[in-house]
Amino acid sequence: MKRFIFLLIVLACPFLMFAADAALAVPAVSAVAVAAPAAASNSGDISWMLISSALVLLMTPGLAFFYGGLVRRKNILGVLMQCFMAMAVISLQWVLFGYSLSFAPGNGFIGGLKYIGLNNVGMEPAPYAPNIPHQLFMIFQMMFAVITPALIIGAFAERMKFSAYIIFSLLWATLVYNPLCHWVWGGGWLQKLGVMDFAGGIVVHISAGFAALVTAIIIGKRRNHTDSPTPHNLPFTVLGAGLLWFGWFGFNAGSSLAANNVAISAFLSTNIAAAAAALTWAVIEWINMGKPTMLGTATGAVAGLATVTPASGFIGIWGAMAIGVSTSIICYLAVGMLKPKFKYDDTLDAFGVHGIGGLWGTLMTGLFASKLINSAGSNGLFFGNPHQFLVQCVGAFAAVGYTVAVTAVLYKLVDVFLGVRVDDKKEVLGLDVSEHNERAYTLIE
Amino acid sequence: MKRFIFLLIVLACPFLMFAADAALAVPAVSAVAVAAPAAASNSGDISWMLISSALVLLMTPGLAFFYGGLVRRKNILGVLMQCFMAMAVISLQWVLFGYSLSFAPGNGFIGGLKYIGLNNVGMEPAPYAPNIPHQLFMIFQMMFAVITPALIIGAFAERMKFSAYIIFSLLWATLVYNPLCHWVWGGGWLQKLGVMDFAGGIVVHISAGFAALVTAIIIGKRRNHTDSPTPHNLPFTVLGAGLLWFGWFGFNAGSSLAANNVAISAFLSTNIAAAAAALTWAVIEWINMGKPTMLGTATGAVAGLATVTPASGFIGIWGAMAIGVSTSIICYLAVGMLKPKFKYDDTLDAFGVHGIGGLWGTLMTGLFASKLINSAGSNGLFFGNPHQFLVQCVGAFAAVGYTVAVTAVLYKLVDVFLGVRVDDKKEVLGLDVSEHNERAYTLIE
Amino acid sequence: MKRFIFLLIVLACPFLMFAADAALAVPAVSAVAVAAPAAASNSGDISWMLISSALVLLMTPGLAFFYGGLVRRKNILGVLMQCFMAMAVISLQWVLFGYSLSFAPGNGFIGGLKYIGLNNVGMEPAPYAPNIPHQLFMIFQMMFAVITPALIIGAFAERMKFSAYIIFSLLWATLVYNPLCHWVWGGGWLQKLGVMDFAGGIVVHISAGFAALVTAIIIGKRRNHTDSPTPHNLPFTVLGAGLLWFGWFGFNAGSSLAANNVAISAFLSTNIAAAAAALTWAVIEWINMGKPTMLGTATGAVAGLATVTPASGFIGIWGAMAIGVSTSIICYLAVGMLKPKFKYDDTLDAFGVHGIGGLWGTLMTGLFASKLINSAGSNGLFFGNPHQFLVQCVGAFAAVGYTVAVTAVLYKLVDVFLGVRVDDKKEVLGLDVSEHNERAYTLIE
Amino acid sequence: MKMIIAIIQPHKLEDVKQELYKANVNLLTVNEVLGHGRQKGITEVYRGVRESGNLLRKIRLEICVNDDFVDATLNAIMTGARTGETGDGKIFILPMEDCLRIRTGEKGKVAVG
Amino acid sequence: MKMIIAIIQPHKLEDVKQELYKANVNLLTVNEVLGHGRQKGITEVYRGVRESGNLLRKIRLEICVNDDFVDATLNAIMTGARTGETGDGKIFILPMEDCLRIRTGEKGKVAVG
Amino acid sequence: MKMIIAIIQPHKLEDVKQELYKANVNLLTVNEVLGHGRQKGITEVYRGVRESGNLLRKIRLEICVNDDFVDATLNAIMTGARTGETGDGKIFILPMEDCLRIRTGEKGKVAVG
Ligand SMILES: Nc1ncnc2c1ncn2[C@@H]1O[C@H](COP(=O)(O)OP(=O)(O)O)[C@@H](O)[C@H]1O
Ligand SMILES: Nc1ncnc2c1ncn2[C@@H]1O[C@H](COP(=O)(O)OP(=O)(O)O)[C@@H](O)[C@H]1O
Ligand SMILES: Nc1ncnc2c1ncn2[C@@H]1O[C@H](COP(=O)(O)OP(=O)(O)O)[C@@H](O)[C@H]1O
Repeated sequence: MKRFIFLLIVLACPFLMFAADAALAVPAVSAVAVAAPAAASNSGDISWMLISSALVLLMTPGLAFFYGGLVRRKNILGVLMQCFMAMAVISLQWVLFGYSLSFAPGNGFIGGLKYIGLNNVGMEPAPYAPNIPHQLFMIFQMMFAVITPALIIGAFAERMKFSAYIIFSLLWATLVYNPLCHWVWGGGWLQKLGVMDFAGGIVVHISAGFAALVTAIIIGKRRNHTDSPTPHNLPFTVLGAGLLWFGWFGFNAGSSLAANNVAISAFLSTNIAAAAAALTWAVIEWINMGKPTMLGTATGAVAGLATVTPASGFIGIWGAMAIGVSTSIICYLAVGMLKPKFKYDDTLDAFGVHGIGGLWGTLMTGLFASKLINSAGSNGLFFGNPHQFLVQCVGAFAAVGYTVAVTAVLYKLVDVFLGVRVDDKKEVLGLDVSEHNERAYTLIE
Repeated sequence: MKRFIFLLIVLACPFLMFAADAALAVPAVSAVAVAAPAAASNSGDISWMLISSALVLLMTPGLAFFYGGLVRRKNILGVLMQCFMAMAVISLQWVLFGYSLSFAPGNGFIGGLKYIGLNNVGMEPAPYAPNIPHQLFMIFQMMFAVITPALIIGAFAERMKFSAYIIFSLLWATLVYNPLCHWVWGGGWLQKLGVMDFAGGIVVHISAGFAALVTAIIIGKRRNHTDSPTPHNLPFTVLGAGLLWFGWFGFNAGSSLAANNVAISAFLSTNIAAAAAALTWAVIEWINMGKPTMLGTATGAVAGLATVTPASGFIGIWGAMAIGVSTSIICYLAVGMLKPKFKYDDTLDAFGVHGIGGLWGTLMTGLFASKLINSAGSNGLFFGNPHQFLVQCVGAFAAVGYTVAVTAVLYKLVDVFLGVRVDDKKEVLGLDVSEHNERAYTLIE
Repeated sequence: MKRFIFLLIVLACPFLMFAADAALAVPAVSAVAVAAPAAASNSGDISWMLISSALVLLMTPGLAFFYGGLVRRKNILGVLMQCFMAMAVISLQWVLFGYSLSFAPGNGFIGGLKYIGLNNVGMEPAPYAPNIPHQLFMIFQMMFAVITPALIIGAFAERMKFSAYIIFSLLWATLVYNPLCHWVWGGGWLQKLGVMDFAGGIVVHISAGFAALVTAIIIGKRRNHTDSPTPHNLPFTVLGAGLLWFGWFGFNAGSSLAANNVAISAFLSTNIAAAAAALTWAVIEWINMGKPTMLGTATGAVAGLATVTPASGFIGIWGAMAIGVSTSIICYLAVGMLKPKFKYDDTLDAFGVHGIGGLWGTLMTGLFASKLINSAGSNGLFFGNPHQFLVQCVGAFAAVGYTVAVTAVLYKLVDVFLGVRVDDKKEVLGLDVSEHNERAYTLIE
Repeated sequence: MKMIIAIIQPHKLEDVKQELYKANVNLLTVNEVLGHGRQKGITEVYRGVRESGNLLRKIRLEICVNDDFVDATLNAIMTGARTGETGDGKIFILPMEDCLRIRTGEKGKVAVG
Repeated sequence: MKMIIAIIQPHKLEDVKQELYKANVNLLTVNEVLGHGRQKGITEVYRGVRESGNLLRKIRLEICVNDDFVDATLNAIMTGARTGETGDGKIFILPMEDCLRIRTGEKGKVAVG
Repeated sequence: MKMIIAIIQPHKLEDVKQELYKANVNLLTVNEVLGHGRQKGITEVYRGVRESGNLLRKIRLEICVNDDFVDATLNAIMTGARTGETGDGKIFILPMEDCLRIRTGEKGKVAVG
């Protein structure tokens, strides 16, 4: 019987969609056709932006493994599932209305509805990147929207209800990510103020990182989390770090939105910062704990990548090195001192790495940015423009404040309606079995 | 002694090859040199097609892990080995004669011998893509030829003899894949009929999927397969799904054979369909089994990717969503109802996902295709052209019929000469040890 | 207290760096700005070189897994850590002085200091590739510098001290890699002699492979290495092989430094040689040991990729096949006969695969190279130019001699100051715990 | 009270479990072990190096029963695990002095079942 | 001398270890097992196929003690492992005849501790 | 009949097996365990958090022998496993009542070997 209903849905579905298609898509499509000349865009830029989009998409599975290797064996599928769901749910949210809220002409705070359902988003030159078609710009940005909520997962891993996660991340994407994206990149007030955020220090890392802090605090500690906090599969974490490093070239160098000199410069900064941060973290551990660890090195690399993100297209190699070295010191302190001191349980250090890193990187952009590297940017304090540093501070802390407030409200809202945390028994059993009916590995065969 | 013979071969080999080289390659090469001006091709398109080719190559290891995680621990190397052998054997088959049979001028049914050993395949503009060199077109197509037989592996996993697998897939590539490729893309009768298959719904997914059904039925059920059908390493399956999603951008957006608007549109459709299908599968499980699973979500994503393949360059976002949603419903039913009902043991649902998905996608292309998206295509039924839907039906079912018949004959042939199935003892022991003398993991150390 | 010092460093660090910045970077940067017109470079070539650089970067994590799966469970993090450290340390070494020593104008033996700290390396056309910006050429070359020392890891895996590894690889990069790179690609004496090395047969594989031989011999055998030499996680090795194959397209086809016909030709040679070598290795095992193994097939693929590297942009498909087939025979003999005969313990066959493969490939380039494929190259012996074969011999053996001598000296040097080998207890315990305070996997939970 | 330890072929676990349930023996503990017995080991080959891995993967069952259940348990295992070829495994019977159910604190016979 | 074998819930291992240390029982051997008991198994679902995995993950402790330590050990395990719900597990007590310390060659009572 | 259970260092397994074969003891069952003994645990560090993993990886051997083989077996294990440092492990000897060979149904002494 139930299956009959399915079959009906099957048959109904394409037709229903077609109704929508007829109603909505055709005008959009014709807009495409009309705008199609687009002689402006060249195949080199398109090629680079297509592969960059694919690289950023790959970062979400990369993150899934980076995180998944660190949790206990009984929770890895829970983490992988949350990351994959971000790929599914946010991709659709973005196409349906997220892109419009972020980038359609609107007020200083939020975008309008002009691009809803990708209406008016065709192959004409993109408003924010006339050298590529609008739809390609939208695709590239979609991958950013996907990974940002996935970053937060690290904070509440091993104890969040899956249903609550979906609703929470949908709301969060709409009410935190989309507005912030509009503020900084979509014509909003921070952009007008002159805030520089090359590839998402504010939009991606501050927002996700501080949301992580808030949720980690409110959801509370894991039960028994002293039992065996040892990562169940560190090679997976290293694999994830490798894929993240690889994908981050699309993230940062792709953010120049063209295969040009700024992309090259961003690519270089990215690699230098990652390398310097990885090495620094290892050295700190060596000094402090007697031996450098693989997990520390991988964490350092990711912290360096996150921190250089807002600065990557604006800085030279010395700025990149300074960012790389300092970020590992800062993040190491955050992970090793802040967390124990304030006793929140940020399972996988989403705040310590992305929140702190994003904040630090955004501020450092205000120090090291140089118009010699990117004439479209501004000079930072070290290049004689203290004003930019101020602007960066305003941008960063406005984002922090907004994120913290709205995330807390959203969390509480979801908690009232659904309950955010799984009950004790499910937590003890592990999310793989209790939330997904599955086991990651067989024990005997 | 034996080693002496090796040494002789070593010394002989380059010289023998050189004979061939002198006899065959030089003319081919000179053709290259002559055609070398090729001012037509631009570096942007070349760049995109090179990386797309690499992306599609990566899909085969991706598939290996997608499949490999699902089998029992004692059989994973068997699966990985079959996938890797497709990379080795079919790459060579393609270069030696497969490409010629598929794309050289011939009759409606099969290509000629003009391109044998890549004769006449140089840097001149490709006949089917004048904007890129012929050799690049051939390379891109090679990666499709590689992954298609690898898809079938899912059907007979855990019980096929390795020697039989090699012979079978070589024959199958030559007698099923190459002709179908010619029919649809190489100037054959289906292409003349006007069948639309953007990136391989018929050529890749219907052919592999229905071959899977046939082999699963003939080879029979696994022994003891109720013992522990639980996937031995689901994270590997998720890793595979992630790599497939990533690589599929090369598969679909690369199939526009240029870094242009159609590529962008195909990229977008691909991502939307994958997202919609992943979400839909999870929702169905949620309704039907109480909880959404990671395996279901990954399966849904792959089903969505497979299904949107033939349509990807012809449809708008609403078509992509309709395809994504409906494919998960259809494939879920195929996997959950058809298989138990007809009691064949399609180990990893190669038919349920690729066969059904490819068929569904090919038909849906006949509904949702629009000239507004791709002026080189035709309109589908929903855009006022019912004829195209008919054509798609003819194409799909002709491919189904041909594949089923020839695959069955080939299977029987191989069975007579080599025996396709391993004996009971080997199956119980697992293919890793019994066919490859190896173990995937150590148990103690 | 200690933490206070950290905080001070934190604050000091950007400022110190800025001093450097002011002193060094600004001129470099202004050089960039001045040279910025660079109308010569086009977005298609830039796009291809950016993604190629990213692909080559991915090869190091790929190698980490290729190697990591082969060691015992207690040593995998040791291997992963060494590979990641190559990414961190050599990236910085390259930017600070490695690139200058390799490519700045100098004498026949070593480059000068003109490019130190990337001074004078801006967006002007690259001296060795005028179609792309200088910095992009430098980035692409950086990834080669990173992976080369990482290749050596295979030789001394499971027993080298981590501190010694870092110092050794830093010295080795500076005193072996940088000079060799200068000899062959940076205007040194071998380049002047006319040696052909398309993507690093001499520079990468001979250097790393023979360094591997030397270190394996001097460091001595593993203790208890007969206990369970079985690879602890073969799927990881296969994953690594898959990522290497994928990344190698960037390595070889990227080495044409443009998205052009030579890149296409190199891409094709790469795939053919990998396929032929994988198949050949499997066939040899089948004949010799009764069954083909997954490890053998993966090893063959990597050997084929390594061997075709120097020839990839100069040869046609028959040359690629000859190289693929012969390399597996040669390397199989090296791994299976040479190693047992001379009783060195090259843990993961870094010499047998890369040393022998690189040597063989460099010689074969002197046979199969053809100006019809790449007019910038020379003809090989089989195309009527025996002189080229001689030149290749000189180049290869000069590199072997230099590498062997300098590597041995460096090893001894490090041994005197730090001790290269871990003590018995640490070796027994495994490097993960004894050198990095970590375990790769949990046993119970 | 006895502790019965059985080493069986991995693929016979399902059959053994079915037989035990038929015999009303529902409580058991299982793990994976490596065994060296009369059965010929498997040869593995890694890069040309032959290795006769003489340890084979087996399943170890631990079943504690009261004395009146011993025979039924042994029969069930024999029926389920037997293929008639070397490698079928062994059953070891150990004396057991006492048993406690953690949840209730029950001791002795009643705790076993 | 006795060998005490306890099957407990995985997440209670830490508590049990703490209780044992308090009772001055410091030597033990642990591994992971699958158990079938009264506790309801977990249902797993793979591509729509329901599978009632009736084997649950448990931890098995093996503790060898001299006779005067038996009660303290049992109490410690009971205290640490008990939640009061099915699945808490069992303790089995087996007689042991002798014990050897490999390092010193000591035998008997002195070797156990 | 005895069941001999030995806990040894992982890297001594090969030596122990060789000694056992020399002593004509060919049948054994092995698995991996974690042990807490006198040996100092290993400190692991994850993101700055020190964790004294007091459980060390060990190998557990289970060897069932007839009474006349007990001494030879113990000697073989002692010879093969001894390094003289803490952590070398222990051997426990348990009484065994009976043994069955599944393949043949043989019982008692003859089934053990
Ligand atoms: N005396 C013993 N002590 C410990 N384990 C044993 C003993 N005899 C057999 N086993 C275990 O039983 C398994 C099967 O034994 P094997 O001799 O191969 O079977 P069969 O008795 O059917 O020929 C072995 O692999 C080993 O794990
Ligand atoms: N008779 C027995 N023989 C072997 N193992 C047993 C036996 N009884 C219980 N166990 C083990 O103890 C575990 C817990 O038993 P269970 O009956 O679920 O708990 P409880 O007794 O608290 O209800 C089981 O999963 C099984 O591993
Ligand atoms: N009384 C015991 N009960 C259970 N296991 C024990 C006992 N004593 C020792 N073991 C096991 O033996 C291993 C080695 O013991 P340890 O005390 O470290 O060695 P040594 O006796 O050589 O100093 C331990 O890790 C533990 O697994």
